[in-house]
Amino acid sequence: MSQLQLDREKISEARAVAKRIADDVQAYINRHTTVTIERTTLRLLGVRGVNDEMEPLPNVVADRLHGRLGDGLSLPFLTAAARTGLDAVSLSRAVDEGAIDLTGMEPVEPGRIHDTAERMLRPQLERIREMRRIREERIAAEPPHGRPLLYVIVATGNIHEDVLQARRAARQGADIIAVIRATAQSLLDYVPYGHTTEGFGGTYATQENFELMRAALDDVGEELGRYIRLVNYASGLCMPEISAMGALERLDMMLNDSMYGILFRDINMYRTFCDQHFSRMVNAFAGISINTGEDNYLTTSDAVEAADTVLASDLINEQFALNSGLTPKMLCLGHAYEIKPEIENSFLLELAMAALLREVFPEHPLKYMPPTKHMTGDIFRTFLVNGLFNLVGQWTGQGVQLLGMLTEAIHTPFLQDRYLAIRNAELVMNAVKSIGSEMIFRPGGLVQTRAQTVLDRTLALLRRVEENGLMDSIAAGVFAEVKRAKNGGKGLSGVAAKTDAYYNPVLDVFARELDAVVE
Amino acid sequence: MSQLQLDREKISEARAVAKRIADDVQAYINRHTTVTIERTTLRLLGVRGVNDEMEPLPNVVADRLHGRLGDGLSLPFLTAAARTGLDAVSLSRAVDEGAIDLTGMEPVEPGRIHDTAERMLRPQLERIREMRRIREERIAAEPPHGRPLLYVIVATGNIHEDVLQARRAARQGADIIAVIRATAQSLLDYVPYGHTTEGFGGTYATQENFELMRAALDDVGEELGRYIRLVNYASGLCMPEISAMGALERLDMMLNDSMYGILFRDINMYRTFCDQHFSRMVNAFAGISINTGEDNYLTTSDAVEAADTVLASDLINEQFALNSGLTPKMLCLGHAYEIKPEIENSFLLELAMAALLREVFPEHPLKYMPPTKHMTGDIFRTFLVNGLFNLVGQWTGQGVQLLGMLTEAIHTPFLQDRYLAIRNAELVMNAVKSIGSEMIFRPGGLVQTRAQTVLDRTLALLRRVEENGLMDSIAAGVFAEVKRAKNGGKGLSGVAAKTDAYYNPVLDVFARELDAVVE
Amino acid sequence: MEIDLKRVKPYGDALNDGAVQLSFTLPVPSDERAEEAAKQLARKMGFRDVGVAHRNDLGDGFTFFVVYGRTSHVVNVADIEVPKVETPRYSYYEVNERIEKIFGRKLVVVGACTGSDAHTVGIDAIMNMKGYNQHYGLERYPWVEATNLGSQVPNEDLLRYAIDHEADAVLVSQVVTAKDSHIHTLTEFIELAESFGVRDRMTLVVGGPRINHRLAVELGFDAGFGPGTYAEHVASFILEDQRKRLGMG
Amino acid sequence: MEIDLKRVKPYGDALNDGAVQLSFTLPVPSDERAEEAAKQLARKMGFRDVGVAHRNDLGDGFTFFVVYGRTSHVVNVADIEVPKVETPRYSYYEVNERIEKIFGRKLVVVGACTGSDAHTVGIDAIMNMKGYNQHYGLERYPWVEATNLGSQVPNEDLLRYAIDHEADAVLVSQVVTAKDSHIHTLTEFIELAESFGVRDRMTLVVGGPRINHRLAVELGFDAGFGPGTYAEHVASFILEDQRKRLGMG
Ligand code: B12
Ligand code: B12
Ligand SMILES: Cc1ncc(COP(=O)(O)O)c(C=O)c1O
Ligand SMILES: Cc1ncc(COP(=O)(O)O)c(C=O)c1O
Repeated sequence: MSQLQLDREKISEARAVAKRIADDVQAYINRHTTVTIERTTLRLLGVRGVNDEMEPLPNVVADRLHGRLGDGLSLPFLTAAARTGLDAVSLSRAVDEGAIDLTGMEPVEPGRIHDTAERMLRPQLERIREMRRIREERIAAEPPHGRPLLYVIVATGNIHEDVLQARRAARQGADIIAVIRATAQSLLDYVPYGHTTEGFGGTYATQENFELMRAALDDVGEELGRYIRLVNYASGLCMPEISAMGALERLDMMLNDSMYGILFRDINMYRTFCDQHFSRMVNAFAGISINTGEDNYLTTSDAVEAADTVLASDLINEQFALNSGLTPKMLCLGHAYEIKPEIENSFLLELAMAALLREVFPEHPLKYMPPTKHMTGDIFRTFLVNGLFNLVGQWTGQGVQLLGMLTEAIHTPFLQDRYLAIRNAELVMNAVKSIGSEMIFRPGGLVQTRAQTVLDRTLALLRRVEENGLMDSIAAGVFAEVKRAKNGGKGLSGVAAKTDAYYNPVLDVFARELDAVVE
Repeated sequence: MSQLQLDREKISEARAVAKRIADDVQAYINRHTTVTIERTTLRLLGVRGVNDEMEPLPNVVADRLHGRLGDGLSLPFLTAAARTGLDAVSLSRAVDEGAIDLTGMEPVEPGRIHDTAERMLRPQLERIREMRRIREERIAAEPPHGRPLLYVIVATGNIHEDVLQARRAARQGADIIAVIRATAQSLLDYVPYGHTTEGFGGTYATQENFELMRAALDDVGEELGRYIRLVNYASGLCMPEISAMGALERLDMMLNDSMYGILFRDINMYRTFCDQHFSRMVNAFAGISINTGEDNYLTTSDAVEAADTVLASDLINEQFALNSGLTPKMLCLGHAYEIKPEIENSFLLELAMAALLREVFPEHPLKYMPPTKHMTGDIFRTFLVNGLFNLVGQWTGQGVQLLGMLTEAIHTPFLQDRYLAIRNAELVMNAVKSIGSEMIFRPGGLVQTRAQTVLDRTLALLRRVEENGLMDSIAAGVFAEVKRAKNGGKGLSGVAAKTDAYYNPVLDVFARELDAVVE
Repeated sequence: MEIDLKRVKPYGDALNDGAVQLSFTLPVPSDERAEEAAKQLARKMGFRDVGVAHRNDLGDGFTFFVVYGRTSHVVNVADIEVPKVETPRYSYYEVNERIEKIFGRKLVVVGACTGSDAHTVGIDAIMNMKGYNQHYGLERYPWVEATNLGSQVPNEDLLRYAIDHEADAVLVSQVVTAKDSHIHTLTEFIELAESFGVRDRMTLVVGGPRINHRLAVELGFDAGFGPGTYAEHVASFILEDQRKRLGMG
Repeated sequence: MEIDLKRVKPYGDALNDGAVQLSFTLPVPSDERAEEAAKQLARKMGFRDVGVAHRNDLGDGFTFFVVYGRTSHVVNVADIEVPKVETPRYSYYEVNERIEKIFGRKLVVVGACTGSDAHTVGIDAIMNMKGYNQHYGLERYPWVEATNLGSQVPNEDLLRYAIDHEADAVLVSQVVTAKDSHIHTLTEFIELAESFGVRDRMTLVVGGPRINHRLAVELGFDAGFGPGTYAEHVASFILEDQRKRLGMG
């Protein structure tokens, strides 16, 4: 295509700077672990369920090993398992009941620890591999879509109602269903358990809810002869745990960003950087694609002015993802149609940005978010602007089109809102189907110039970020105009420097099987 | 631009064929007159008003001269005027009351007839010239629009309500207001009189209604600092009379087609061809632009299949118009966005057609009609497709955009429907403002190929029409898949071959002042 | 999810939430008072939780509103009886086969768009050769003799033609419904058909975008067809109706 | 055109035609019965001339309708009293000038988006330097000492901060309104303010896309501001309110 006449050198240079920015942080990541990373490891060892107080057993075990995070929780846990011969759940229950004290176990020789680890991991890892196989098979069997995948959300708060909504959305034409999480789940330092029926603003992400929704979508997908993709949020204080749950229940995609939690949920940055790495390795292992959250920047910053922050962040997110063994094809990097529609040539500016991302990330599916910020209660205007957004999505070959709702500024979507959104996308994308290959941007014109300018500004921005370091740049408010102190935010107490004794059998697996940075 | 890589030779050839087709009919036109042409002449001589039975005085006079149409009605009328010294209205009243018998007057010498004609014509012609001057002045003073003019209709049936609706539409952003006529007015062989408050499906076109609406639009236009254009229908059995009324009351634009009445109102073709010529000369004299009705073909024919009939008819309409002294800048040739939106690449096909018309008619404003036929009661879908239509309008630089209503398939527009339509157009056209100059159609691509194919088929079609003659082609159902017999339809009795004695002082003026075919 | 068909409410995103979207214009200037007026109006209609999602100044003292609310009304769907065209729907081939078998002669069908209505596309879709959406029209049926008289045909002309040609069925199309013009035209048609004494013999069918079977029957027609009708639907009805009338097959 | 403000009706294309557009979903399969149900429902709401303009199958036994009808309800606009913020609207310059003249010291204003609500853009638009749509935010006002505590701030924290810093006014933003969460948060805020004894001293202001002055006053605030608010509107109100409270100027 190279429609935009971009300077390839600048793209390579920007990518190289982004890599150095990420690698700088990666050094920190490599030396630290977090409480949720360790809980994830426990989950992959087979710990699941809750105690009588509804506390998740991974949390129970972690709490009992408080203070020893830097060693990793696996060694004491596996030692006890080897000594008692108990399975992961029984052992955790025994710990919960106080019958076993993990801190007081006699060590066993490393060989037995490794064998125990392998034995305990196997069922989970096998299940994840099987899930990956099924997904790949079904997706391979699909006819090509010829347009972005249509992504809609359900958000009733009640998983049973969500299931109904999701099935209907699939029947109406959705390719991807995301279940929005309950507000503030991201700030919980545990993952709730069970089928949940009360959530404000969304539905709790629990492994049990995942399972129910997966089954429902497989069901309706079979009926429709399409594979319906399921999405949730590996985001917040439990990024890797949710990835692991998703891996086990065959989620296909995770909202999973290296910086979103820092910027938008005020989660500590050390914590987030460590968590994102581990969670992305889980995703890589499970074949789960990720969606990043740069679109959010444009809700607090101006989309014309801050376009460079989006591209810069996408490039940084990409590098962190590659460090975790994800491949470009699994990266739905985020951006959005958020320029005020009343601005002259706003459509062309959006087109330039979407085409720019397409060219900078040629293999990546890209996740394209709809207009939200400038939408009002004027449902007709919103519906129309969503049509323009869908047009740009098709034109520039976006991978995932998150459909805008005509009631954006009013309420979370009604059944009919979602239906109308899907019809809008189908109609527009089909009507302009081949426009991407039919149109050539005028050399030196507005579209090319805008794209080139954004690229130039991105490169300059990345250089500034490199100079100051990513963490200090975030502290200075470079992204989304939000400033976060390095030691501020939630969850810092859950971070520990790895000791020399640190041991994590899952990391060993990742080191073996993934093309990731594992130290 | 020559974006479409069209073969200029083919365009010239098509135009040449169309000219021969029109000239063939023109020979007939030149030898005939019609009752409404003569009534128009009387109106321009000053006849106006109605008798006690609400019969328009031009009709009264014409009826009294029944059987003498071929001589023209001017000579007996002017003879009586010269003899009695009465003004046009008084004379007509005297004729109505039977006080004067036009058929029994002593002839007067030609010189006096000409002087009388000149004297009687002067006030009307002066007024028309003055109206033209005002229009040109106001339009020259306008800042450029940078987008198609936004055209909306009002259709309450009550002129006073229409005036309110029109003012509101202007305030909301409309550039052009058309007052839809009452259903079946086109089949009346007279023009009603006075301010009318009851019309089914629209409001009667009367000179008095024109005057009221003109004043209202001048008023609101002044308030807004814009010139609001007023449109009506010089169409049906009284084409030239309505043109004359419009000329006197400063209408700016007329629906005025050389074949619409034949095809869609089953008016006799001889009658229509004669009438359109005279009415267009009046328009040319008054500086009134015309809108042709090819869009209608796509309501009965398929828009993909019958695209050539639209372009062919536009070319024929153009030649008839040139024969009447209209200039290309006054020709808003019709076409429409009527391809079923669900057809793959329907948008690109529409774009190709609109761009084709733009290139074939580079100076002509073009009148672009919205999707109607495939619109349903799904107001959201219609609103969206109207957005695509507006996008193509801006992209291809259409002159006049007739705004689609989201309630197209439901009812004649509500106040809010019109408002939403204007907002839609403004938003889309501004958001894609420069797209026309930013995009290049891929050489050999779908858009170019489609445009070239339509052009080829048009040329072939025109050649067939030339071979069979236009009248026989219409009889065979070439346009709109409607067949009309040469001697069928309404109004044939109102046509007469001009005798050697035929005299028409208005034709003399046109011969002097217009670059038209006048014989 | 259990739906009580006796008490059905609109569904927004939960059963019985009653959610409805409205839009309308009030002839009052756009301000907070207008917004309150819009809410009060919605409440009078029986809405709770009324929210004005959007208000826009249309100028000249008019204001446009987009409103969402939850209705307190329920509708008893269980007890709704909608008259339907009960005959089976045959295909093009079946129709012809059955006519041949049952009647052994062509059925004569005459149609038009009547009164002042000039919309021909609908009746053409049913009657003309070409048909509609790849469904042949009646003219193409070897066992139907179909005549389409076009549009703006006076009721009387249509009926006289039908009588002169011994039609089995008359098809009437009505598209324009403003000021109930279709009701007037159709009522007059039935009155005329009765006074001509053909009401009991001929199958009288009406169709159009705002026509449904219930309305047609109320007006005295044998059947009514709305949007999405194809020739075979009408032909199926006619042949079955004639079969019953003539006590055949 | 004479509008009777005591009996106002929606306007479609003629005065008092009562025309309204509706859309809603019924949990019944898409057929003629569903269409009749939609009509009956609209009639229960008081609509006449109900037309189902469009019906669409949403699958799973749900049907979406677009309906037009004419309401028989009227609303008495003449008698509607909407409480409005009565203070004049000063410009940025006027605000500063008046504060200087009247109080001779900076007014202290503290703001936050409270409770579980994480939307900062609204309160930022009012408070931050940059402001909104080329209207400076309060931080830029030389005669205002403005502190924006951000989002998801508990009511208690906000009030304690305000008390500790002797604030003249507290600004609360609420954007999320689902399940009436704003009502709960705002009610709690006022109760706390009373229990802390600052209700009568401080000017308490709430804003957000679904907030209006009437609601704010009902909940016990001094003023409420909705969409399209700029810093100077709020500042004007605060300074006038404080002037009255302190019996000044
Ligand atoms: C095309 C069209 C025209 C064309 C008609 C060309 C022609 N030769 O038919 C033209 C441009 C001439 C025209 C003119 C007018 N039109 Co017109 N027109 C339309 C339009 C865009 C499409 C109608 C159509 O062709 N539909 C496609 C056909 C296939 O669908 P259908 O008619 O529903 O038919 C199907 C079924 O209903 C059924 N069916 C129909 N008839 C029958 C009969 C039988 C026996 C059976 C069994 C089935 C059957 O089967 C068909 C196939 O499934 C509609 C808007 C719309 N999108 O619906 C407005 C519309 C119908 N027109 C309208 C109006 C008001 C007019 C005018 C009066 C406007 C004016 N003031 O000038 C004029 C005058 C016409 C007159 N005197 O009647 C209004 C009617 C409003 C109302 N409900 O009363 C509409 C809805 C537009 C609007 N929103 O204002 N129109
Ligand atoms: C941007 C945005 C976000 C961003 C917020 C980023 C940020 N830092 O603020 C992100 C992406 C993080 C987000 C998240 C969520 N959001 Co949100 N979001 C929006 C969005 C698109 C725009 C809001 C906005 O910024 N408007 C622009 C500002 C300038 O306008 P404003 O707030 O109205 O402010 C003006 C006035 O109201 C007034 N004002 C406001 N506050 C105050 C205070 C005072 C004192 C005064 C005087 C005036 C005043 O002045 C301002 C300037 O004129 C809206 C949809 C929309 N288009 O409105 C949804 C929306 C508000 N969000 C919504 C929801 C549900 C959520 C989530 C709960 C979704 C989820 N399940 O994950 C989350 C969680 C947030 C939480 N816990 O609260 C819903 C709320 C539905 C409802 N009515 O209850 C909306 C309407 C979207 C929708 N249709 O679902 N969101
Ligand atoms: C990457 C990412 N994570 C999470 C979220 C929202 O999740 P929550 O509110 O559950 O933190 C978003 C929303 O836009 C996101 O982009
Ligand atoms: C050229 C032309 N004349 C007239 C009309 C309609 O006018 P009437 O119904 O009054 O004949 C149209 C409508 O599309 C038209 O295109």
